[in-house]
Amino acid sequence: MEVLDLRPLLAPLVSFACAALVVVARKNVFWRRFWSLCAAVLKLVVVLSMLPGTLAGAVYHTPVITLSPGVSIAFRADAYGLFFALVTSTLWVVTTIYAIGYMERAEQRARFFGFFAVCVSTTVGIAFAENLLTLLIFFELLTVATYPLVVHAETPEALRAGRIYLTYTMAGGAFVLAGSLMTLSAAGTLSFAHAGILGLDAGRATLAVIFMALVIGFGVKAAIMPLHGWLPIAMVAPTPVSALLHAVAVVKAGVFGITRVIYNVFGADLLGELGFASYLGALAACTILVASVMALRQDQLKRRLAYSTISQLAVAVLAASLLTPLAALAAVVHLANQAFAKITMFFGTGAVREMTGKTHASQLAGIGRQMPYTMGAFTVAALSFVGLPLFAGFKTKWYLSLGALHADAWWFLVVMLLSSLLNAAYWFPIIHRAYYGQRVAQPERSGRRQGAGLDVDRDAAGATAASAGGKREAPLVLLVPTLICAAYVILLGTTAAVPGMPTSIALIAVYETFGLAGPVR
Amino acid sequence: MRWLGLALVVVAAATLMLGVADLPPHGAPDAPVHTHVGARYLERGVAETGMRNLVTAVLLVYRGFDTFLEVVVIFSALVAVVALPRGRAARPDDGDDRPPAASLTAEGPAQQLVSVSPVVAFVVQLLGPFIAVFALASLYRGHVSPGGGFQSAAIFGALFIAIALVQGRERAALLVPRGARVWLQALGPLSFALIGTVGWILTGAFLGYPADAAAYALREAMVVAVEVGIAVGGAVILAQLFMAMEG
Amino acid sequence: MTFSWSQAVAWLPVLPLAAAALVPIVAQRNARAAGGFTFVVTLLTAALAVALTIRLVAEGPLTVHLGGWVAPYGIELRFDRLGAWSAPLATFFALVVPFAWRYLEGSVPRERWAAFYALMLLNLGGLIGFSLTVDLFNLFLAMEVVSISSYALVAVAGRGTAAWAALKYLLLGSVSSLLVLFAVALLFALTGSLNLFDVAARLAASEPSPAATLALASLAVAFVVKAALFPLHVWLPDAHAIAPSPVSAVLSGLVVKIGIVGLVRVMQLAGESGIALDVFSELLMLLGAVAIVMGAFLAIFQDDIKLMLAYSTISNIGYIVLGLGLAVPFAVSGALVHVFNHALIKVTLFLAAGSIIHQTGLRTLTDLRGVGRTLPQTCAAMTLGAMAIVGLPPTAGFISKWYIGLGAFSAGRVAYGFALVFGALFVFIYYVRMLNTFYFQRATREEVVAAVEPPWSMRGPVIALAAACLIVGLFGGILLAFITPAVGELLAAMGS
Amino acid sequence: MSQLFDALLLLLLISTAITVVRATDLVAAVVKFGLYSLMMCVLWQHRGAPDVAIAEAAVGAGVTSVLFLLTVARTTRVEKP
Amino acid sequence: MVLFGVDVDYLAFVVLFCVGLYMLVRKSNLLKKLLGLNVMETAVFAFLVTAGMIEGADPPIRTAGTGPLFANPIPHAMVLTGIVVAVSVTAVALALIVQIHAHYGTIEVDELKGLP
Repeated sequence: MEVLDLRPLLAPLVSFACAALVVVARKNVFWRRFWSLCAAVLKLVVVLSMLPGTLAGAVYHTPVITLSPGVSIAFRADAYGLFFALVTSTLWVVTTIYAIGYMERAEQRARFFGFFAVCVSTTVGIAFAENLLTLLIFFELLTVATYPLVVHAETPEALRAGRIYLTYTMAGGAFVLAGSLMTLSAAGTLSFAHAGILGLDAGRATLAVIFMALVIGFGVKAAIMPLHGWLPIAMVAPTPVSALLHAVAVVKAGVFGITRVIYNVFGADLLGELGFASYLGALAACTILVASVMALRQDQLKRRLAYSTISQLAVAVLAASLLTPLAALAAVVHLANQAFAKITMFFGTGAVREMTGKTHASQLAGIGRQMPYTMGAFTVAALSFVGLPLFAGFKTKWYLSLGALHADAWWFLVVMLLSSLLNAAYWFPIIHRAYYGQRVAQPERSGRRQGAGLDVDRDAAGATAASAGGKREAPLVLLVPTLICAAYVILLGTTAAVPGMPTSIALIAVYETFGLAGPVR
Repeated sequence: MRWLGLALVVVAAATLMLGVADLPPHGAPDAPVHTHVGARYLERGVAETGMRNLVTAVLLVYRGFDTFLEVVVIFSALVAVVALPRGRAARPDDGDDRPPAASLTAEGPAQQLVSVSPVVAFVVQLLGPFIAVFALASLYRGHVSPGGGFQSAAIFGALFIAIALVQGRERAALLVPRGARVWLQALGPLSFALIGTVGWILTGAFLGYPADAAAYALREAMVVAVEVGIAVGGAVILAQLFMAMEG
Repeated sequence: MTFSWSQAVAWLPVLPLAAAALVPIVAQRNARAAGGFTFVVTLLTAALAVALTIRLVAEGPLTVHLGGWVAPYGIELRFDRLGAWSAPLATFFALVVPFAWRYLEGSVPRERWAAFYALMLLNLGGLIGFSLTVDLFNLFLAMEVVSISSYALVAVAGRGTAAWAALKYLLLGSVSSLLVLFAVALLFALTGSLNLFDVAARLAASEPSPAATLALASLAVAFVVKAALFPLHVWLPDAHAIAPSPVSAVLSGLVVKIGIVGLVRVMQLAGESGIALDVFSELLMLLGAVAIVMGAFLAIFQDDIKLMLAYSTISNIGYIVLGLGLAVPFAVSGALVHVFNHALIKVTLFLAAGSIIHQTGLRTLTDLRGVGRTLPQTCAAMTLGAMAIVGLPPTAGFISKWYIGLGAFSAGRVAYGFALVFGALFVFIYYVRMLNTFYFQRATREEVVAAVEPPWSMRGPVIALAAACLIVGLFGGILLAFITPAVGELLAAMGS
Repeated sequence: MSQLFDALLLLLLISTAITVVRATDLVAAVVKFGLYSLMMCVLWQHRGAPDVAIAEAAVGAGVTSVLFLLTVARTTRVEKP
Repeated sequence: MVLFGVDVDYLAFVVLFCVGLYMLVRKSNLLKKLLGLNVMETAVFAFLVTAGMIEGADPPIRTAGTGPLFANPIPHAMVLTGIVVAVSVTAVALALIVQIHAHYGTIEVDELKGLP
């Protein structure tokens, strides 16, 4: 049942307002932090407040501005949107806390936190977009808002990364724009519908062009393989930004967009008839494997994480392209599972770098003894990626496999298996080395926490004996978010059908999309 | 690039030929150009405007707004020329080796580009008053014979230039007092705006002239006001253009 | 005398033009007072234009037959939905003039202020007259008023380079004016009339002739030159970059649009007279698409921010021309809305750039590194303007891009649709460069570090305009709804 | 007779215009242009446009030529080939 | 009189127009360019006046003893206006040329192109 409600609009607006206040507060540390946190918490509250209604089957919607018939800016919180919003706003609270700790001594913090707030605001806007136009607007805003975060360091390297990032994502935005325009002229409307809005009468060629344009457009953000170039390069950004880009906002927005296109613009039936989805699936499968192999070859932790992200996102895309309910469920829950696990890893990596200055996998020998909690969380996330039962990742794999069997896509199981093996291959050595490895007498780099001043030249900093051996865990402000995320990974893996947990909303979303009878409430 | 220019000329010529080849031959009284608006003006113009010179009637009455824009155009030209800095003053590298700039007028240190023979000077001085009378006549009789506000402005302007050429610009400048210039140069647009408004009040149409016989004198007065505005304003502007260009 | 709103239409162009004649008189006493006087006049004109627009919406087009001579026997001014363009025109002038008050100090010698303000008013009056008149010869004269004042405004800041830029502008502009005059003469020789609609009706009644087609084609070429469409753009960059910033804003945002308004008039003529210009509109589309890309491409290599903005005008004119050439409802509406949007955005950008140049004395990106920190408000306005001109949602530029693109796709011109969408991307490259230097690089020049925000008479207009870029983006549907009936008429005539 | 006169005048006009093109001395060019304007004036008088003829004589031949000459005086007299 | 299928007067107008255009396009000297522009303008005026004439007609001044045929007054009014516009543009252009010469020391486009 549709309910007219302001909350879908309020959710993005709240943090926009807070972002403005963050910038206004600028010099005042307390108020800046206060408004940063406020933005995160208020939004989570708004999103959560919609949860009971959604579980009861309500769909909140807010029309804002009608531009011309069939084209409007409007918000609509259906189950899938709410699911995505819930994941992002939960993670955002955690990331904000982490960022406050991490960015303590960086420059231009007002700018950082301001755009940080805008960023997730736009992500929630994407989640609640009622139609392609609204989605596009927030998609572009997201691009713009993340740019200052990527180039935050203002080094030539960061600027170059920012340029590449923008080139990719703006091109993606242009594709989405073209696709939306073609959709509008073919369908006469842009509002998402469960059965899709396009029909076969638009002509196969036109539909193919639309599908390609939209998938390429969102695929850039989702980093599907030939379009992934920006992601590893954008790793120069501060760790909370990487976490935000790779786990919460940007890449997920891409996957979310693709699923919207598949299910709500084309519709599973139409796509099944056209058969375009299988090409996308094949592409995603290649991405999974190639990206995993690439990840194996990266020594720098953040780059390895980046390639792992590429491969994990492709899993969701692949699942979505199978067009069966169970696979769709896998795609949806994977959004959450991957997000929590990946963000745990980023937090861990960031904490390690903060404390010791180590950035490469090969340097991590013995770190597990030095930072047991951090590395524990890291391990949990890694196990989840490999897909061990009781961890979030297993859920995805399980639904995926079932869905693939439904779709008679046995080859998919092979891909999944290989992916698990590869995941194990690039995560386990790190963990092994962290716990059992012996510290090599290499010139140690000092972490920023021991370095003097703000701009520690990481390569030039001399070795400090202080870091040798002994426990030196990350400060609480970094550690707690990491542990919370790790806990979530386990929670997601163990408690499946508890109402209020993402999985149950995901179920509703899938039932809605496929027009099945409602789930057991 | 040079060939491009030549090609442009050839293409333009060919296109124009194609275009004009299609026009009705000129001079035939039954061509569409003569049977539509112009015919009406010729037929009823005298009665409607009280002017026998229909060109003046078109300029002032039927298409008065065009003429308003025309005086605005020439006013803009003056403002534009005034807005530009004086060339000599702005010259950054006025080296000594440069020969003194040539001048057209009689005095000044500069050499004269075109020497004015005493005979010409005498003729100008002799004819000056007559030319002025001619200009006035063309203004005053503009509605019954060739001439009118703008023609007389042109003649006045030309006369000013002639005087400046033979007698020096200082003498000529006395004809247009410095303090009055800003007022006089604005006369064209202002008289139009003013009379247009008067017409609006009287007839309900901007730039309208009362048509009834009773208001004959009033209409005459309005026409003369506009004509004088155009003539004086135009002449002053032409004179100032000359002076500004002269340096 | 009874007051009627349609008679007030006549005052719309007359007010600024007559007031222009008074400016030197006012300035005789005090050059500053001339600025105030000009501002009041622009404000009055804007108020009148807005009042007329309200009447227009309430009761339909307002027509005035000057001197009471009904067309085709006299000159007719029409305040219809296209003529309502004069309302934003006057409003933009009312924002640019106060900006100029302080800007002129230091960039234009005091004795030339009077001329500057007079030329601004002449320009405004000419632009308004141009957009209102439906008499072809009157159109030519209004265009000349605009042109002459524009040539002079380019050169007003004084150096010889400015004069050379102005002369280039003048030579091409005069050729285009001459083409217009020639076309008008040709149409007059064919029909004996000068009123646009009367001419069209008489052409429709007579046999189709190559002469009429030639006339329309030369009109179109002339207006394309005025609009600076790509291969004929050569006069624009120098003229717009060298002129003082308030002038650049007016030239780039408003004056080039006479080419567009002229093209719309040509479309009206062609539509009403039944002369098919298919080949021509194909050419327009092609050139428009090329202009989008080339304008943006050329802009990338500019270091001078004003030169960069000037090239972006070429690119944006491409959008508009492409939209007009597509001749489908959405595209034409989008193009006409973009006439307004581009004016808004370009005025914002040039004024913001002007503020930066005025406050720092520097004008190249290389020198302006880090200026975002010392001039945060101005640079924020510039950023908003940059986002708008790239067409990022939800800013003003997006609306027009959206509708032109929609028109392209719905007309089946997928290639042009893509050219439009990706041309915009090209545009983005140079604005990113600009934002990078403003915000993400450290200042290298003392002037930048020492700069302070400009006085409020400059800052106010810039901020108001930047806010408008965003507001128009959100409520652009209103503009579209406003212009759609006019587009419907235009296209209905062309379809018949 | 009238037609012959017309044709002759047109030929003269064209040839004067061409001499304007060919003149390298700018003063000569301007003077020739003035001549051209005056001939145009005669043509218009002949075509029943005395008003235009007066204006052209005063403005086209008079004022314009003088302005041109003034400019020549302040710039350069010789056109470089 | 008709030549090559074109009215001779119009033919002459086209020739004059093209002579002016030639001067404008091919001459490097700015003054020459401007003269060319003026020639083009007069050509258009000549065209207008010619289009407005009627064989054997009187000037459009309806005094006693004239008529019955009169030339069309509208083109005359247009040309009159046009002449003023032409002289205005010329004046502005000349003022600019003086400026250019003062700054660059030349008024040849070929030389100006190479200068900053």
